[in-house]
Amino acid sequence: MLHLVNKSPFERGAFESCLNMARKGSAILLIEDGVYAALKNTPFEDKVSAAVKDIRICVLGPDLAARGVDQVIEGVEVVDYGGFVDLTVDHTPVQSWL
Amino acid sequence: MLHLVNKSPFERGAFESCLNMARKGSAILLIEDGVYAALKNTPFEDKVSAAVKDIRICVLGPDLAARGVDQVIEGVEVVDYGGFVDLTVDHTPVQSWL
Amino acid sequence: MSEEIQTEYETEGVEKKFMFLNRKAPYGTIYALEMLETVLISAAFDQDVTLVFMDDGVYQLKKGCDTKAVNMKNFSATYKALGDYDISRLFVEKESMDARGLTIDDLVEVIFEDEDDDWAEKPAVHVKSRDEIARLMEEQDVIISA
Amino acid sequence: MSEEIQTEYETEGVEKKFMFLNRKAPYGTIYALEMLETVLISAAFDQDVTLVFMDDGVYQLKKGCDTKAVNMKNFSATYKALGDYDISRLFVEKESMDARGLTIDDLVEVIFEDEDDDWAEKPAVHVKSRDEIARLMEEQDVIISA
Amino acid sequence: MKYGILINEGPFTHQASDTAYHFTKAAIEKGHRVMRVFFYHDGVYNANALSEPQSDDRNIVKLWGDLAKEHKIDLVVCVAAGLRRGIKDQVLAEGFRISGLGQLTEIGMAADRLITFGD
Amino acid sequence: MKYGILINEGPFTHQASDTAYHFTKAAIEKGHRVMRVFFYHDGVYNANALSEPQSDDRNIVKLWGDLAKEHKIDLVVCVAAGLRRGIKDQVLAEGFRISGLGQLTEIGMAADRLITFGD
Repeated sequence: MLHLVNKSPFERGAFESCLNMARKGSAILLIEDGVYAALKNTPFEDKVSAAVKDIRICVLGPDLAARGVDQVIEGVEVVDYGGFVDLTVDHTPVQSWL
Repeated sequence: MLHLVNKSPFERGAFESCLNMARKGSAILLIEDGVYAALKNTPFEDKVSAAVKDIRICVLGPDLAARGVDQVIEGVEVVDYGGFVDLTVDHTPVQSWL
Repeated sequence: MSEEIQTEYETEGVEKKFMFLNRKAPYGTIYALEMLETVLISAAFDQDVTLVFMDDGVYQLKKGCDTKAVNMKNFSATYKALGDYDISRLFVEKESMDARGLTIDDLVEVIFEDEDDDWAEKPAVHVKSRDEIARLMEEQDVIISA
Repeated sequence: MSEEIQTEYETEGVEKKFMFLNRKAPYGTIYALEMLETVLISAAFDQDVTLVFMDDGVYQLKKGCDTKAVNMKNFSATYKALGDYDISRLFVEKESMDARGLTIDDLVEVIFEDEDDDWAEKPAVHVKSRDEIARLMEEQDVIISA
Repeated sequence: MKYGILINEGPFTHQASDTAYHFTKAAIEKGHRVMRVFFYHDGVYNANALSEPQSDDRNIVKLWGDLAKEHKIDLVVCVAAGLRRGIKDQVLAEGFRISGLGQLTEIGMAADRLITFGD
Repeated sequence: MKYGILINEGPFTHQASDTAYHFTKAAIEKGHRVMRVFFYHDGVYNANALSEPQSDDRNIVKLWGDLAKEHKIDLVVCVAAGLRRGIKDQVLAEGFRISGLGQLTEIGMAADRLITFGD
């Protein structure tokens, strides 16, 4: 399945809830304010680095650019809107962690 | 000064940010989904119990009732809308932790 | 316009697994109430419906809500009515309950009649582990969250 | 109705301390942009204005924002213009910066001309400790947050 | 004491407008004066005359209009926030007026307290 | 692949509607079909014809209407959510129609994927 996270991991619990729930073989796409979870040098970096071994973690490039950030944790893939669509083709169901 | 917190401490960082910022002699009023921070048997109980020594912590009764909860931590005062008004009379400025 | 754009779809015989995932507290925002409206409608479509309550969503089922003083519509009773709509699975995440000091006794009772068991009355609310819910989630066709 | 209800208030000579407290990330929601509109208006009223950026609000000042691909209005440049409106205090909480791995070099530069110092150009963005901001907050007359 | 109220969220979706309403009523009952309620961000939706809640629910738009009429409260909808959200004169409910953001600063200056309700 | 889209938040205030729009465009460009976009909760505000954003900003209501016209997408505003928020026929933008919540369940049944955008 595909998990969508659009909340900052600093402000809300959505990303943590998602990480707790996501199982091996599933994928997570970070969008909107969720992209901050993909960045280096935050308290979430270790968790994300550990998670990418079992889970495909992607981040939406246009949302990174809008926020002026680009230091993405190793193993996290940057995708565009087309890549977002492809992820929803490859995975089902899709759960938005609102 | 008076701090207003209307967010669940489980979902958002607002209550924690407020506790970090609130200084001795100030007051905190928990309203709306913020009232969950006033309850016993949560991970926030110890922090709140420690804080009430220096800070007056109140919780809005109508919002507790709406959510069917009433096990309020010792030292936390339950107030109604009139008590809310009184708090804003006694304290200035008022900051809403949205 | 309506002649050109398709506004009806053939769904005869389709039965999918729908999960309604509730993660938000009631009353502070409208999501819990409006999600419930979605659930009630979907019951009419004979789909395989599961409701999940996790994180602050577990507070939605807290019993004893009294909204008189806030002058908001009290929708707690609607959860109780879900059993009458043949909704038999309201799963509450154990980890979220524990973190909030809640037990199943704190929650509203929802009863449904089990047609596979001579219409015996059974409880619809069940506590499930995070792991069970994670597995169930992957089996769904549609997850609606708010 | 407008004859009965007072719609204008005497504010001649009033100078109050206004703090605009920004705790939310930009672009995911509109609060940052609309707060900035409030700040710009208030500058015209000659009040004692301080902007504070803490929690995810520090991301509002991140430089290098490019909103072309999301097709949203890029308002980063507006922060830079604040100096021209005589806003000389943009305080960024150190603890929030540290948690996000940010330093002042990552932030947009805002320059104002100090009328008390022969109009010398000075930076308006300063990193302040949580404690300094907490003290400053208590001295305010009005705090506007969103 | 003289109050200004700032509401940042729309009706029903967030409790902000409800809480602000109960606060305003309580303040008036205690003899204080609420000079102005300023509706900003999604708060402008509180002035939508077309709002038609279910019969067993509260009518927030009407509650504000009635309270304002009874106690002479100035209900101001921000013109800029209203324009982008489509809250304009055509749909403005009774008791509200549309004006600029300066009205928020003004009430911050004139009132003893400015209290914000939002999300 | 056949898609249904659910939008839970209003325009401008949250990025949800923007992201859903870019997703929908990208899906169509890749040859997929977007059968219906369902506007629920504050999402109904995306259909407000009175919305008038600043000239240097995007016009979300119009963007959706134009995209729907070009690619024959069914834009459905929830009647119940719209009523309480005052989004009714009088202000309904071109390209949108108002209907019941059953249209959401229906598209969940008919589409291969239902993707939710919200807050």
